[in-house]
Amino acid sequence: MLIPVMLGVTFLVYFIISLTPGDAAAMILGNGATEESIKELREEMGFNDPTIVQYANYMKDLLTGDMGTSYSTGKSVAGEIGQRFPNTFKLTFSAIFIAILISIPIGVISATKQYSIFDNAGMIFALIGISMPSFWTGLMLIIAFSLNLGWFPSSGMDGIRSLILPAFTLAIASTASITRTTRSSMLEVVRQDYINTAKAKGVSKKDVIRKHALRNALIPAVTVIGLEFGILLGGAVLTETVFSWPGIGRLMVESIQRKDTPMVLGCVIVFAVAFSVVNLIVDILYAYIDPRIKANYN
Amino acid sequence: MSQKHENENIKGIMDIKKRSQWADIWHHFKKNKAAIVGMMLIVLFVCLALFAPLIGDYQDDALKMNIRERLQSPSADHWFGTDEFGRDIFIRIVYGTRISLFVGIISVSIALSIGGFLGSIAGYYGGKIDNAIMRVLDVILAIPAILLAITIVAALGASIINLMIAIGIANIPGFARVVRAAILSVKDQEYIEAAKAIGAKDHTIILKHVLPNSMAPIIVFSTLKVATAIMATASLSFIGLGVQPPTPEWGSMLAGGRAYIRDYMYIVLYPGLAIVLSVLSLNLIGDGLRDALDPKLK
Amino acid sequence: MLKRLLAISLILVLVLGTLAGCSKPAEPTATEEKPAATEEKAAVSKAEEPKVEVKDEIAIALDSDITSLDPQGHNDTKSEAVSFLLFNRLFRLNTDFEVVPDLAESWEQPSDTEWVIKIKEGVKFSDGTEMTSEDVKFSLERSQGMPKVKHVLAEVESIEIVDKYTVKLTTKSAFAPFLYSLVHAGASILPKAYVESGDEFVNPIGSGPYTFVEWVSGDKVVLEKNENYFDKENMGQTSKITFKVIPEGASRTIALETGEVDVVQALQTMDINKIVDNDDLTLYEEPSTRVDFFAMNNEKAPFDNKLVRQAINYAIDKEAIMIVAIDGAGTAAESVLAPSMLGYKAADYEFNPEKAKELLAEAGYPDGFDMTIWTSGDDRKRIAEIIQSNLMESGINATIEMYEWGTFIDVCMKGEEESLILGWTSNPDPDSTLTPLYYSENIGGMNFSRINNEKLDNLIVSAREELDLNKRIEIYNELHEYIMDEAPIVPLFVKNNVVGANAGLKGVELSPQGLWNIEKIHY
Amino acid sequence: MILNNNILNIEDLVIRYVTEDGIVEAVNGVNIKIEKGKTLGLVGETGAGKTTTALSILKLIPDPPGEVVKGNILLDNIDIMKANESKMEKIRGEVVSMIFQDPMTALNPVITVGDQIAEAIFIHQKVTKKEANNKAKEMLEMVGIPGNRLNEYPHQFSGGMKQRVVIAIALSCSPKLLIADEPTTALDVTIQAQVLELMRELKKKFQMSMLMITHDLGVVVEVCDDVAIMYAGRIIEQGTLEDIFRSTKHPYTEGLFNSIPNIEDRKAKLKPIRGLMSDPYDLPKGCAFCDRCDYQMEICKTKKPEKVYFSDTHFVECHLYNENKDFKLNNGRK
Repeated sequence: MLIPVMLGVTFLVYFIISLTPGDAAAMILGNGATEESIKELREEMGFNDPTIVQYANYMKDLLTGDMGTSYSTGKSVAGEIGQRFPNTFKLTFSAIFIAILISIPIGVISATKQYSIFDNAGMIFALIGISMPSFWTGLMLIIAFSLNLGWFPSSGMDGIRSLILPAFTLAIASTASITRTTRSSMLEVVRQDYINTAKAKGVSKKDVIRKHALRNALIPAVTVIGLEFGILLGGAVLTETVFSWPGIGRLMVESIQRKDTPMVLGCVIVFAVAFSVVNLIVDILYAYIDPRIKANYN
Repeated sequence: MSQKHENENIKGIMDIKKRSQWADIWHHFKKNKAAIVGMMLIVLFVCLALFAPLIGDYQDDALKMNIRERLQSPSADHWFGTDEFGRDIFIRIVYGTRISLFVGIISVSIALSIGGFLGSIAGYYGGKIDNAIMRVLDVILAIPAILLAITIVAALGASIINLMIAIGIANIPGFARVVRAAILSVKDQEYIEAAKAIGAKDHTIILKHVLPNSMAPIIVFSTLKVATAIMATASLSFIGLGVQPPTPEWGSMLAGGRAYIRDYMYIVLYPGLAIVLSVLSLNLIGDGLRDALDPKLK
Repeated sequence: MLKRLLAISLILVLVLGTLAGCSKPAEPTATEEKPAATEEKAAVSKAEEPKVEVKDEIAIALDSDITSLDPQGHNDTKSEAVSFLLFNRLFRLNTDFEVVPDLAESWEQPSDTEWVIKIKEGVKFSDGTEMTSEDVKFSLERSQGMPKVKHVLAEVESIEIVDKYTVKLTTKSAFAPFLYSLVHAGASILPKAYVESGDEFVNPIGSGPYTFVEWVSGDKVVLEKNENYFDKENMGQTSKITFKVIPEGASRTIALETGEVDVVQALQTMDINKIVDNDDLTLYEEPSTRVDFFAMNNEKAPFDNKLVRQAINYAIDKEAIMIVAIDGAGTAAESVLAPSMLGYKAADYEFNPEKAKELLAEAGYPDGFDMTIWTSGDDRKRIAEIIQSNLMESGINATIEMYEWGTFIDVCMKGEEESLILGWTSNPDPDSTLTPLYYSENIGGMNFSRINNEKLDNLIVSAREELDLNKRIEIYNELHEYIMDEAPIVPLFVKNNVVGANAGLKGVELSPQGLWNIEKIHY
Repeated sequence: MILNNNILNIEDLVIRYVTEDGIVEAVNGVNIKIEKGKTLGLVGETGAGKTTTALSILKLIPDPPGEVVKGNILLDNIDIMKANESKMEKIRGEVVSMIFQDPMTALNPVITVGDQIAEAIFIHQKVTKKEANNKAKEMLEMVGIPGNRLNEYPHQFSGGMKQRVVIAIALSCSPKLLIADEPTTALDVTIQAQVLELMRELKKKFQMSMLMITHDLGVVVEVCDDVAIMYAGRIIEQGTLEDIFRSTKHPYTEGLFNSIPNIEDRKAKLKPIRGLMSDPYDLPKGCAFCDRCDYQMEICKTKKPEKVYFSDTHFVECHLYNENKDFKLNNGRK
């Protein structure tokens, strides 16, 4: 199912980007280029063909891993993105890891101790967490932990210490929404009959939650984590700008300021591919957790 | 009981039933204190937006610079202090409310009208049309919303109109899915069969029968989406792709104040709080509505 | 239950506010309530003797990434710093901006337009090959073809090889400041074999005091000491130099305070007192020859009309810009060049919005017009916003468009812009600014205002060719008055160079252009 | 406390649920005794408090809404009221275990059937995982399911099969008392008969006593020794099968019998009990059944009826027999 979606994504993005005004050939040649050399390049690069044909050529190259060359640096787009993508990968995965690490326990505990102080606090934290824009949270964390306490560097990327603040900034929003989902799905599961059956078997309170309730509650949580990863990628663009984190999020914003359309195109496609791959992994994980789904697969 | 007396009785019951439907929802909503807090906050923001001219003149207070009063921390005459150009931050936040709410509501209505239209067709007719529309929407969904908005703005150029279009388009799939789901759940009810039986035309069925009954999830979804639209407006403006200076907007105020966060933290604190509170209030109302409209989702 | 919900949410917001709030220091002037962290650190280091272990590598913070490793592929001060470390030129400027020989062994001037220069023997490139006049001829001719630096040697007619180590340069006409043009990074001497190898400067080979290690785009440039550098006295003092890109002004200062970097080349002016108050750091502040200006595209209406340009000169509040942009660390610019330049004569417009409106009405734009301002970088965005607000007072509606540094130069050279904000650093000779910026032939190059004025051209050329110093000064005075009347640009301010560095560092020198002789910096 | 051979002894149990809309008095003063090896049928309409009573035996009443006001429960001479959670965990599954009504949702969908059975064994009997699995296999075969289906998941079983698995789980540690909460209601008739037959065999095999909760008198006849009729949270009549079927005393019990179609007498008109269960939020002062009772008397409205004993096994709570113990019911005709 992934391939047609990817095709659709590349076409959609290519079409949107092609609306960008400005003459690509003139951009590449830089200044001082004569009129003829610009016309010549237009022909050679096929800029005069209709968008569809240009898209076809682009896709042909894309399959061989060549995303064209950047207008501003002249380097290959794929090379530039290849150098920067691991940084975004590191950031987003540590963010989702933190989010899961915090939200699942809080969701479970606040569901099992419903209407307690902990539950209320958990829910308020979740509500506020969702409403906090990642870039503002980043600035606040910089003020608190970098400027005043000096624990973490406020920007750049060298070593683990510089990863902590950006990863937490990105993680807060996702933590909030995963907590809410986990809590509501736990509440749903705890009322099911098989929980009573387990209790009637003499299973301890802790095991009922851990072995019986949690596995069932995780199923909807996993889907949310998949969707949340998409929002995380979006958030990465902003967090990378705040922390000057050299990922493809920041590269994309800079490329827009550079009117470097092939780079913007490359970044968006890589983001979309990453998001779809994660969703695929989530679906597989889904089948692994829920045997009913696995049944109709094989 | 005489015949006349009897149908009065029935009519009475019918009235009670209809009035009570909305009264019941309001009664339920009122009991949810958090939602009331949200309602009060949003009313405050709307008042600020409407009566902004009474609070401060747009030209003189929000835009005009006076360098002498630069970077003053919150004081009696400048409640939130002044920014790097000496402009009153409180008044700029008040006018920022106008932009945020305006863009939020317009972009959601774009997404609702287009998305809703697609969703209702897909839901109502099903089959090949449904499949085709859903596949196209999957493609849009494969790109994280913020990134899609950034790409569109990068292509069309940064202005308030393009911002609204971008955020609107990014939310179309969401609305299409909600409307489609609502219609699917309502479509096979008997009263739709009955309407078809007496030869009602499709669009009347959709408008008169199907849509009113699927209002609940649409209202809830729209409220939550206005919240995310406000967040998106701020995010795009933060990276310079949204509202352009000198128009006061929360996101761009954060971007401008970034360099000063070390000594003049309030420049960044208050616009951020404005974003959080507006988004939080809409989330609270959204949750409250969802609980009131379909209680089983407790 | 929900009453508790409300109470807790209030506490949470308060905690968040106070957590951030308590970090709010008092007024910048009051020093007693300084942020706790730095205070303890300062106190601790004061107690024991500030022993700084001898670090054999230094990190320099840049505000934006270099654009190219090819000395002839860029024309900005950040990339120039790297080029000066990787390559040599025939001559170079010392910290007082006097021309001193670099590769040149000896030179004579047989006639007004001829220069014979002999280079030192045995100068080795980092790949071991020896530098000959072949390389010199190749490099200088290449620079004439490179768009961004073609103005540097535009006056050179021909370059001939006399013998293995001597070249003869002939200029089109008498050119008093000729040696000054040879100090430009664009005139760096490159190994001919390497350039023709087509590596396109991915792993550049040069003769300079440092060799190239790595360039992680958007993050850092790493250079290593060149052990067998030909000029023993000016050897590299530190084994490794890393240029780190930290776009955020506040972050650069913090990186310096936390020791992440050792030198901040472009210190954010608002953090000046932070460096002064901190005993571990030293502030270096020198007047510079850098003029920041607001240029209008004189080819595009309405800026082709002199009255409009003069109106805009009156409309802009330079004092406000000085305060916001550089926190007062500099002097107001009253002409196209810095006051310290030869033949300087002030002829400025005072801030008078009323007069601006009158001139605009006179010029046929009673209710103003729309225009765009292009610039790059956060500092200049603030300047643009002030100009936007000033212009709004006089009825002109300006919108701002932000560009990334590299693209900004490209699009401005193409003349697509209506107006732009830029800075230009020049060496002491006025011609090194006037020719590239205001000479008509350089339209499409550095002449961003695209002014094409015959009288101005003659003044520039005659001044350049006038060998008698006093006469040259008179011509320049007349030129200053004329150009300010034509008002192709609005000079804004002359910023002081402000560099923050670790107190333990020695050999930190500032030239009128900023951090200089970086190879000399060491612990 | 006489040396009773009662496996279960509930005295004067009162349970209520405190909800936002008010207090529901689910159980108000229930007394139940079950002798070892015997099966007691607990009959009553839905909402009479049957399930609440059963859950209280295992102390599984969810405490935020539910509240055991008073009464004490003796299960195999263990005082449930005073037992703490860890003690209860040992009892549940070992001494007493429960079968729930809807087999479709009674099994955990994501864990194999074998594991769900083995889990109980593993908890209560100090055995290794392997032995627990073998025992689980045996249990499966005992309830008539092929042992090799041990590692399949619940969704691969039909309703009847699932109920057999539930029974296998409940009996895996051969409990002394089995509580079955309407075990066959969700099954269609043919499967119902098989399951009841299975339960009767296992009861004999394990010498186990059972509390069968149902609203179906047919099931009572098949399986139970004694019957207790429950209405609005109280036991209004209890006795042996003989007592209840032959000499029905309480009008409500008579009403129950009248609402069963009689195979022999096709033409007989059904005579359902008129009206609805009284609102649990505000139970009437007097007898809860009074406004639906054909034999309604003044006293019924004001005073709660006392227990009238006809034999040491048969009693009824109804004012009809206060003075004249051998009053005869005649299908609602006074």
